[in-house]
Amino acid sequence: MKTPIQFQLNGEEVAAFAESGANLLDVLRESIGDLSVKGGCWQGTCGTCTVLIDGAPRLPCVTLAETCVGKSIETAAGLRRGPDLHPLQHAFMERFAAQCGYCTPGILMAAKALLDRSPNPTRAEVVDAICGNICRCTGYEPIIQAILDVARGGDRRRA
Amino acid sequence: MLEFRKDIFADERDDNLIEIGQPTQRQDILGHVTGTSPFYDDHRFANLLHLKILRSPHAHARIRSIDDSAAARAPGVKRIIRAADVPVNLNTLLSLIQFGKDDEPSLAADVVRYKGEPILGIVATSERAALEAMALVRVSYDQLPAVFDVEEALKPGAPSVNPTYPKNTFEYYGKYDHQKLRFGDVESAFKQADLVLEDRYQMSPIEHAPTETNGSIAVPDTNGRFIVYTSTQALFFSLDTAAKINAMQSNQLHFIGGTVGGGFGGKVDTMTEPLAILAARLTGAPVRYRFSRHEEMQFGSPRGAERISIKDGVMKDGRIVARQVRAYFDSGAYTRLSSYAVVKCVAHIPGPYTIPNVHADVYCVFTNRTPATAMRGFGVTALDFALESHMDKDAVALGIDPLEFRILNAYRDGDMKAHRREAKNCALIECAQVAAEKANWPLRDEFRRLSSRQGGGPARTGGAADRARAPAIAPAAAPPQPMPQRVAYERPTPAAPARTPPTPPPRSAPPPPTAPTPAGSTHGAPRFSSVFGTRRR
Amino acid sequence: MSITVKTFARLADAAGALSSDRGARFLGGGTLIMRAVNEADPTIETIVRSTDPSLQHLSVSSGRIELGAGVTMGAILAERELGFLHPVARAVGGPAVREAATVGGNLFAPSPYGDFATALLALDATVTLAGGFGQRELLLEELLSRRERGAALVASVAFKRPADDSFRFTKVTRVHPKGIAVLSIAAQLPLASGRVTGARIAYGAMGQTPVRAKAAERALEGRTLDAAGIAAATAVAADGTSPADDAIASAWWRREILPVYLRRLLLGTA
Amino acid sequence: MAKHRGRGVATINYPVGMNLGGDPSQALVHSNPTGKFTVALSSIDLGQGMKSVTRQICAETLGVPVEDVYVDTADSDTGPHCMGSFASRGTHRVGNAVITAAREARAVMLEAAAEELEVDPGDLETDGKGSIRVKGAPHRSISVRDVAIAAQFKQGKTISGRGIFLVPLSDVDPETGEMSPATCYAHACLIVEVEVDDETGEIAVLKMTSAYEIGRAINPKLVEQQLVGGSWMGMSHALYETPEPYYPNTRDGPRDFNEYLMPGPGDICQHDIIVLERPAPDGPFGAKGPGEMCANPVLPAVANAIFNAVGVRINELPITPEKVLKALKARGGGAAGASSGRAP
Repeated sequence: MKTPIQFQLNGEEVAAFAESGANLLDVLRESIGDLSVKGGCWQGTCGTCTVLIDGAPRLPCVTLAETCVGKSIETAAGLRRGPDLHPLQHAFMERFAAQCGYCTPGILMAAKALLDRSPNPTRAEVVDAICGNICRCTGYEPIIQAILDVARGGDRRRA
Repeated sequence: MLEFRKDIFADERDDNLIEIGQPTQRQDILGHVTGTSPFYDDHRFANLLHLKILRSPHAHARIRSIDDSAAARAPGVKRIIRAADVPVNLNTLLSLIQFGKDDEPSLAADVVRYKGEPILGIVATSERAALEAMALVRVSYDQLPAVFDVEEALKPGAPSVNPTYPKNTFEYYGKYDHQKLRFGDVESAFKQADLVLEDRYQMSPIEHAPTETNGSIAVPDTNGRFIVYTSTQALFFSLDTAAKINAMQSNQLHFIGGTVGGGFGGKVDTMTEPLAILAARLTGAPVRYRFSRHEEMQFGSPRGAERISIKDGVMKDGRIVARQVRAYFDSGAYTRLSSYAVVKCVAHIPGPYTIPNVHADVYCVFTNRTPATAMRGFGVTALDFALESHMDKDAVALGIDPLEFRILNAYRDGDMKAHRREAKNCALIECAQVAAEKANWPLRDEFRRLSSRQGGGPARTGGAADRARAPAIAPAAAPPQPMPQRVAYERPTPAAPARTPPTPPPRSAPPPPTAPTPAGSTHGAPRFSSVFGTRRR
Repeated sequence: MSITVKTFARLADAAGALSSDRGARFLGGGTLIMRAVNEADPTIETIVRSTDPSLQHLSVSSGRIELGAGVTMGAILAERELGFLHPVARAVGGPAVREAATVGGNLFAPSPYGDFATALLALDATVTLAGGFGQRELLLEELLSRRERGAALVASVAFKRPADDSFRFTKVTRVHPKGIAVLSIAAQLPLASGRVTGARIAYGAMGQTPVRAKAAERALEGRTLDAAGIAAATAVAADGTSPADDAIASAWWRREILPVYLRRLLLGTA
Repeated sequence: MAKHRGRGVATINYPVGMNLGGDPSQALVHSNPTGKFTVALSSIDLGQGMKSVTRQICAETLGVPVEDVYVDTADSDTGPHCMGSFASRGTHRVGNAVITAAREARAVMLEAAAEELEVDPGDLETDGKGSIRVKGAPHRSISVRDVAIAAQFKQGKTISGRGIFLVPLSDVDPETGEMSPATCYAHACLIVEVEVDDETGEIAVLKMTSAYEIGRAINPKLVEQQLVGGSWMGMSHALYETPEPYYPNTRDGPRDFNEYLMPGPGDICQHDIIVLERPAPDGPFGAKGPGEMCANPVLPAVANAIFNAVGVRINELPITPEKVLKALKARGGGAAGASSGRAP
């Protein structure tokens, strides 16, 4: 049985027919085709698929898709406005905060959730914001630095 | 966070370069931060089918019967793949370089040898449909005794894990159950040593834990070819393995990798491609075979555990005069890459130190656990843990500063290594000096003044090589020299003794019916046969 | 056969649907149920959910605190008045999980999960169950003792607001800041002229469900919170616990460090 | 409650490339008609930076701006054979193959330029900015773009090159283990400071200081990525990770990222890294491979630091708090002052 689901994705109205009981991650990737959302576990334990639902960080892989009807969802695909990158994207580039790049979209969204709510976080708050996201490559430090760069007033070049 | 010491070895380096040494941005970074880098699973196909694998719940059991009739009738199920459907259902990864015998089935036919071993595949319209059908498969087993400890596995009467290697050890050169290293004479050196220290170390298995699990999508292409989108770390390795198992010509396969969501050694094994291709051939539709996180954690090959015993003979003045190593690699139920790691491990003994008498026996042992494979630092990581822990104990026992003890024994240009090659391009002493300075680790002046480029030479091993078999490099051949070596890289010299080629052991599996020996043409394979005596016809 | 999802405007109707369908599970935050659904858990045929606003109800009066079962850890962290519970809510997963994980769901999270339930146990919370035929109250302790047996749909939890600074919580993890519990300890330590009266201490991950530390509670009665005063309590800290070996820690280590962390919690050095 | 600090050290080396050699890699380099170059590889970038490193190596060899080079990887139809991305072989093996291919392409590029400028190719040099000029007479120059157009449409030359790099396979003596395992080795020394809680066995890694000798850092930022990420993984192997917590018993294996333990962002520490460069005679511009070895020294250094802190030796990985606590209790509890090493 399929259920019609409609919500806002990065500001655009989207709709899909989802398998009953489907999780939001599969709907975003398979039905709607937003491939910026990566799947890492389908268990709610790695944070790779992190998106924002009505401004709050959530894990689509353990979110029942039909609970999202009428909600506003933000993904990494919506971070950039036309040719202009989001400050977080600039900062991640400047700090070389990505290696394989698979966890990057989810971590960017986790970081955005933090900065949207508190623009000037402490290091501890940054660490907490990404603690649900597994990164196997970087050792986290460059990611923390990149987020702090934005908090400190932007993605200025490193000396 | 990161600084350079360009002053060291400056005379060996050309610093008049334009692009080399620049912190140029990664070519792939924009794709990464915008979520547009193409990973294997970022390709969409109409009517994509999904392959799920029924795995053994037992570590060792004989399969009495399999009833998949109900599963075959379950909604959404397109095809069930059994062992008999696999064209060449016995393989070993390194057959591509003629190393080792085929010992691992893609799908277990009669016996399962580790918990999680694939038994049958279900191809369905959704992963959920495949999983629901899987719950309907009835398999009955006769459980068999299992062994999980490397040393237990070597005892007489231990359960035999892998019929290709019934004694539970990989076979080297068709005659040995381990890889040897013999340099000098450790026994007499232990007698002369002021102090002999022995201890045992145990590495843990490690999961690679890439954020992207192993997976691939096989898509029927025009003209009988198949396009395979894959997470592999080794494109042709996987292509040739998939071709062999499917008895296909390698040019029938078009492998497309791209960005990989982390590998660390866990994506060399080609665990999904062969069956995804087979499923696509049997159904005529695109098929995705993607490990679940649970599968990746428990049934994807881990870094194997090693058990390493070290015996050192040291003198009061701090010289290590003898080192004996006995190590067991836990390969799990099948070989995969552990046999190779054993040789790499032996090559690494005794570590970056110049020791005149070295003796090692390293075993690749089969147990009833998930087959192990390569991981970052393969064959060396565990040995370094053991060696460097033991170095610390040596230093403590001698009352010498642990770092000075290492510098004292560090290998230098011109030294003779235990595998009978001249040490060149060494820099261990300099690393120790620089790190010590940065961390305010007090080193005495004489240790701050030492250099990798001075004071080395065959004499430091007391001509040990001569006392053992013929030295590869005549002591006269290479006087210690402070300047960079002319020779591009180490080579066996003519002085090396000629060896009679070992006799080939019986072959383990019949050749693939239609498949040409897949990689023979592409991997310089014949050369390896002389090394490992496992030439395939 | 795919999953059926039934959504009810009234919680009572959801309860009715649950009790009449053995293959039905109630969807809280999804972190437990959706994972099982993704893994095609054959025991789940129906997902029951409710949009009843009472599930989100959150009231903080001077004396009493009520939390609807659907209140998330995120909602608790957003509520100033519940500051004493923030360390507990923050101990549940990372930010994304906190936004989903509910008070009700945490009561059913298998060990070593369930840190919030551990805190509620120390707070002597009562639980209101929704039923097809009206609601009924019971002690959280009772619910936990029989939670493995059969479906109960929690509507809300309630507890007396603890006296200022009388509530303490600590969670021991291997990974920081987000890690599942080696163990967690919640304690309500009312003081009368410097002496403990009617302490309630609960442990997480020291048994199949969160458990009371009754021996330690008794040993604290009338004592002062200093090294001498708490010695008797820490001596019996592990009494009545039955921790398990798991991927995080062995039962042995859990027992060994429990008294250490209880002492640190009581002395305020944890 | 007592917390004890300690320091430990380890020094290691690491072989570059597949053991015994015999692991070839190929590369193709070609220019499009407007002087932009493509490197075609079947090699894999799994995050280590293969695309970026080979791109810089190609640009340096050709003598063109790095922006004018694009590396296309991981396609078995268009990329020639590569053994794969493992054994720290990418930079060394593939890098060398790219140099060979780029040299061949550069030679044709200079020939074509020479024909246009009517000079001898030997008199030409690249400026690395997109132009080719006569040595000593910089005013006589031509852009790579114009050279490519001329080569393609006027001279009928293909500005392209093929490269392969192979370390010949070494034999192994079954009796003595005599062999040539590798052609060059990277080196490292790592010093780590830890704090151990002698009541719980819990370990905090406070600081790492390391020196890595990697031949040549093709790109210092990519090297930093490997060394920082690798040392985190080393710390993880030392203290946290295993899919079999009760090895060799196989029970209680982790199934997810909550149960599989790795250091979180709250467990990491400052790491001061110093890079040394002793070029490998056969490395691309002297480069070796830092990818794997960077994790290795951390494991023993941590074990040695724990001994330095509380005087117990843990020989079994991972060094969990409970193993430390068991050892402390076996020794009578509490922390005897470390019997060795210097207190930090």
